[in-house]
Amino acid sequence: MIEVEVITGRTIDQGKTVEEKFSEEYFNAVNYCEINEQDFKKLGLRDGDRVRVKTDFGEVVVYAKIGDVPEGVIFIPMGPYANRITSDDTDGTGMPRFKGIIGEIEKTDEPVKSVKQLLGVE
Amino acid sequence: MLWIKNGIVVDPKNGIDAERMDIFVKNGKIVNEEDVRKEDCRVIDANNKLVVAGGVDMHAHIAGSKINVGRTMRPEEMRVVRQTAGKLRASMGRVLLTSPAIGYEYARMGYTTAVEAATPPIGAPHTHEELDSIPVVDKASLTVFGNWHPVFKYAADRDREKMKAFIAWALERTKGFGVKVVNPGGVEAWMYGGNVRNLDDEVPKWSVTPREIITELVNANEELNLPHSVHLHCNNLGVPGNYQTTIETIKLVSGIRNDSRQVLHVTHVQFNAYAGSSWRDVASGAAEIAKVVNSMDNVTIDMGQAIFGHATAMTSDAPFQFTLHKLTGSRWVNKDTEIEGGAGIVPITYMPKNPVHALQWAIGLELGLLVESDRVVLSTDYPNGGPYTEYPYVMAMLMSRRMREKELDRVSPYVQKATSLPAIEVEKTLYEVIEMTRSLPARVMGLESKGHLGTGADADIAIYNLNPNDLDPASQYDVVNREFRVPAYTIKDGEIIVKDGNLLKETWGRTYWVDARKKASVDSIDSDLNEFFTEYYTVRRENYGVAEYWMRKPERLEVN
Amino acid sequence: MLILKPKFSFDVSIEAEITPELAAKSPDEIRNFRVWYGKFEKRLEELFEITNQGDEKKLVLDGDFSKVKWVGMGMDDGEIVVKGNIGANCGAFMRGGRIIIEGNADDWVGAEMKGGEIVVRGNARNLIGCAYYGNATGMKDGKIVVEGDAGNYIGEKMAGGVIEIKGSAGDFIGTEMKGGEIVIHGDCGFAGGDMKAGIIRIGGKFDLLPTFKKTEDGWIGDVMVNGEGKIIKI
Amino acid sequence: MADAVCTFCGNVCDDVEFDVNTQKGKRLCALGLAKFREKERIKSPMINGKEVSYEEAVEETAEILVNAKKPLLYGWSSTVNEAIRYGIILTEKVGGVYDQCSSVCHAPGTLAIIEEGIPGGSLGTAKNRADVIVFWGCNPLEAHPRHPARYSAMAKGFLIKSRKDRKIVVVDVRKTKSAAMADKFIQIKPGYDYAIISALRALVKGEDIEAREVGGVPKEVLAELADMMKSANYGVIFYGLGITQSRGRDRNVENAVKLIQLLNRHTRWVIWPMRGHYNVVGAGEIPAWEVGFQYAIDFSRGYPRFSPAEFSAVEMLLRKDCDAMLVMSSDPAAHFPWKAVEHMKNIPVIQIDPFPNMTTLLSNVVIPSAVAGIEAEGNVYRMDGIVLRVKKLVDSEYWSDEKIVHEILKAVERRL
Repeated sequence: MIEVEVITGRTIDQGKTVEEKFSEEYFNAVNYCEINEQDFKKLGLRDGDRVRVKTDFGEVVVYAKIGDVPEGVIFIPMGPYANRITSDDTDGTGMPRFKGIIGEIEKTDEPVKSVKQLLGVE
Repeated sequence: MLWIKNGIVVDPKNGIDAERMDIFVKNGKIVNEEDVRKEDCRVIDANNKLVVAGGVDMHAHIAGSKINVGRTMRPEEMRVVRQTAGKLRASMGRVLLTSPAIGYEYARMGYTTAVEAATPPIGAPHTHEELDSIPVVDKASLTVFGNWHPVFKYAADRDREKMKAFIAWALERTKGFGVKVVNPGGVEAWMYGGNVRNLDDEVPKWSVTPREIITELVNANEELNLPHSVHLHCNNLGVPGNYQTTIETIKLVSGIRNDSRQVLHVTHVQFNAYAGSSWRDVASGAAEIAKVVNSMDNVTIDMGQAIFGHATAMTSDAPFQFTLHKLTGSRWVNKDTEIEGGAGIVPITYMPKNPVHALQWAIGLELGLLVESDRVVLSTDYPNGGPYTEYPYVMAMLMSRRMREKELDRVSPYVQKATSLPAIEVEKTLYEVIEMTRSLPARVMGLESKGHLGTGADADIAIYNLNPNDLDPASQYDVVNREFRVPAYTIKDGEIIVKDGNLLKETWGRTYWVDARKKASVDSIDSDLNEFFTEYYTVRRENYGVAEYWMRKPERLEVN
Repeated sequence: MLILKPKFSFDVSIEAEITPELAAKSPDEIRNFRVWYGKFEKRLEELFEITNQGDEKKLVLDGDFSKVKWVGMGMDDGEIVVKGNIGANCGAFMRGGRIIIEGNADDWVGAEMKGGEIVVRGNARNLIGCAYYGNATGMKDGKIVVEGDAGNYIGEKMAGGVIEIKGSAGDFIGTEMKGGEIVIHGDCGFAGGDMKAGIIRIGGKFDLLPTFKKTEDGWIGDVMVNGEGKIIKI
Repeated sequence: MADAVCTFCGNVCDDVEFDVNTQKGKRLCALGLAKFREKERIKSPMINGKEVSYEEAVEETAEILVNAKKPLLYGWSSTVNEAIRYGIILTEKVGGVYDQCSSVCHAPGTLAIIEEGIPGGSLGTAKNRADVIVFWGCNPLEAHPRHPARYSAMAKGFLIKSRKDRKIVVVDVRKTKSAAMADKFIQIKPGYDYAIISALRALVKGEDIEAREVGGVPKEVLAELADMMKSANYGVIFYGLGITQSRGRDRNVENAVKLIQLLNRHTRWVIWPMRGHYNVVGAGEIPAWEVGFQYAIDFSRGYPRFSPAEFSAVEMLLRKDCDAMLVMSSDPAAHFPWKAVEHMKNIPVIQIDPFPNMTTLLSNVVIPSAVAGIEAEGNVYRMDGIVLRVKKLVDSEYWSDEKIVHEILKAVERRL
């Protein structure tokens, strides 16, 4: 388990599939997190492994990937997986905090839920 | 059909001064008595009431990106509730108003036509959508030309034919009514952080000067014989000493003639009528300007009266707005626009005890009083000088020296030495004030069916609880100031919209635009346009502009 | 004194600009006092059980008022005691008197307050004593005490008075402050951005902006506005 | 190949072509191509999962909105101006709350405009004049792929004749794809945009700063950036969600605006947000002229009021402060924080959208619509406020958003 700062954002694949929420492509575009190579190793991860990301606001299981992010930072594409753990507090601005949420990640054997499972309708 | 009975009519265009007469309305037009069946008419008892044409506001910022970002920037302006939602829309705003409120408030004052004074060409689709959301009044918008690169090019080349073609093309694309020019050359200089300071300053990277831009545009405008003349916001706006630039600019058109109207309209002259060399010794240059305007018969102006209280400065004069931002430290919006020019917005409050603000207030009135009534239009350059809803105040001030003296007591004594206002004895007559708010602005704009009550005019009529034969505006200024705010009736296209100051219904007016393509060879600039768009624009030529079918009620005026 | 209890749990928020003045009104006026339940205008008695105990200028709000907004707005004197939580804009534009909130307070407590006192025994959220959007000045006078923690944007554009947070506070404390004093006993984030004057006292950790200069007892700034505001460690 | 105007992102590229038959396009980026491609549609209007006629769905919607105490009408950024205008009037009539996608996107920029204004320019000014462009907290290559080529980094124009005439700076917390096109990439610590901008302001003003580094950036690097900004002829900051969705939000933008105000005392600079959806600007402009505010607008008392802390969609849902919700062309169930989504399960939800998405799964009434820019036309606002007309390329059985909302408005008026 390591402490991380979570940021979320757009990716080209998320954008390409955003009007096809129930497609395999969308699922693959939003269900992972990018982790710094050092952190990836620290967590003993290998390609295709899954991690549980936990913040004050919730937790979610996603696939782990090495990405070009600083140590201690993970990136999750915007979408339903990211929003399980983003801050719902708008601090009075109306805008929830989608970037810079403190949390922790650890390796897990649990499966990644489908978007419908995530919503609790399946 | 309407029969407006026994009203006291003031109709300067037709030389009618407080005559008791009946007015007949059919199919939205004013008609002769024999054209209606009286028994089918709805009778409006106008006995001892003043009957005039609906007011025409020929210069106000009522639609488009400027006022809208003004609203966005100033929620404190938008919190004033004028009317809650019901059969009609909620109507909001202190000085900046929502679109429904703009239409409602004009109608509530007896005004029936309003012209948006500055549309950035590429912003025309926005302006027209917003105009389409303003109820009741008829509308038009003036397209801004003075810092547009093709205009620089054709002015520099002295290519009159191409300039005419460009104007015709641009008016059609923007569904514009006329040629607006704002600080010609100065806004382009602002793209490099500068401005132009006199008529012969060269525009950066273009071998052309403000003098040439204005002259070429006026000549092109006259050769096209557009309904409206060039509508000019002079260089050096808001700068002490600028009255000389204004005078020099006005004189540029001596010798150019048009039989039916002026060849140059200089707008919100108050902001361009400062003598002195700094804000410390600033004084009024209004008297000198008035002398020049009165000596010419081909130039008209509007006042740009400042009203004490809240206002929002918004113009296409982007460098001036930055100066204002530095001066006041207030919020500042700037918008540089493609290769067309720019704009800026800064909140402002005119305070009676502030010497400069009091001076601005006084200069507006000096202009209104000293310039002949057939060449000065009443305006506040809404919302730059303040709300148009204060026009009745300005009307009353023009008609009453006593009221002015009372007002002078509460403003900064600076105006006593820096202006001639305290000494001005002129008291405009009711007839003259009606001219300045009705027939003159309609004539200046070239809107023949507006601003009068002759046969064939649009049935846009205001009826006020004032009997001209019984009224001494010089002493009864409070009555004037009160009653012009609350018409007994506002009639638009023959429909009663307002009764006793209450809005009865929401209707939708026309948007006039001018089609001058028959007067020019638009084909001659085809390859130039293709080049402009390919090289410098971020939209395709095919997607630029407004199609008539997007508009709610377009009215094309073709120039033949 | 007037005691109000919600008659049922509210689906959506209520807007009730009630002040201690209400207690001095006739029973009829009190029952018929207009409040808003969503878009429906209601009489006070339709939503609340009303108990009248004499005409002392005091309101006791007994129960969950977390969805009731604008309580104590613009009040001049008297007292309001909220037994539980209170909704947004409580004590906004207040000029005098006292509000005691025994539970938590929502956003905009004491916004643009000009006098009086507000005590929050629990936590308060964001925008305490701030200026509403577009307005130039926040709290001008009076005192707000939060015994628990508080959120972001405290005392923005404040010109006078005191805000005291006994716990920790969030980010952006005293931004564009022009006067008055903010005391944070615990931690907070950025403090004093573009402050011109006033004092921010901080007991715990905070994020110092690079536009402040070190002085003997703290920092002075914000240099961007030639400010003479002080951040002092307590 | 039909001339088209792309309705994906805020670029609103108006030079694209698409062949509906072969599903091939020209000059479309990956996002644009995906936008135009045929995909799964909502087949029919539905009430509680049962297929109904448009008319029935419209009546049911009107019934829900009229009876609700505080309906929330949210979305609006992916439809045309004509539909938005009806949407505003509809919200006013039903005494509801209007909010749009900005409130989870660029609305902090609107709050910054309220505080300080915005010294800005159209995309054409960047193309024609900008010799320095800073992308701050945005990633155009993934979010607005053609932006660099059409409008900014690589665009040529009046004063800029090649990429060499211009310097590109990328400021971000991670090395995004866009960082690769920069002459200078500055990596900052998440959450420190505000402090870094304050430091830049001080350096531009000529004030020394005591800190040796700010937000993970050494003072020398900041000084170099400040110099570069001051010596530009015409600079542009394009900012993105990296600023608006992270710590500081509106304060970050406000501080950046103050930096630009200051820079204009030395040379010319403008700042502009990289707006996301193709008409998210319109979703704010139209309410601004109709009712005075851009988003988070409550009409429950018969007139509009603006308060993001109270009336933004996320706050309304978190506080369980709405008892019905209409979603126009948006997917809050996928894009809102989870706790906000949960309240959507408790209240009647009406969805208007061409495509099934996660919100469909929570909706009681589903009204499929024609795709604007392909099956329906109308005006939209590009990210810089310039209006373009999106086109209808093919006929469709689906009602347009404009028609749907207009019919709902009429059905509501019949009930009032």
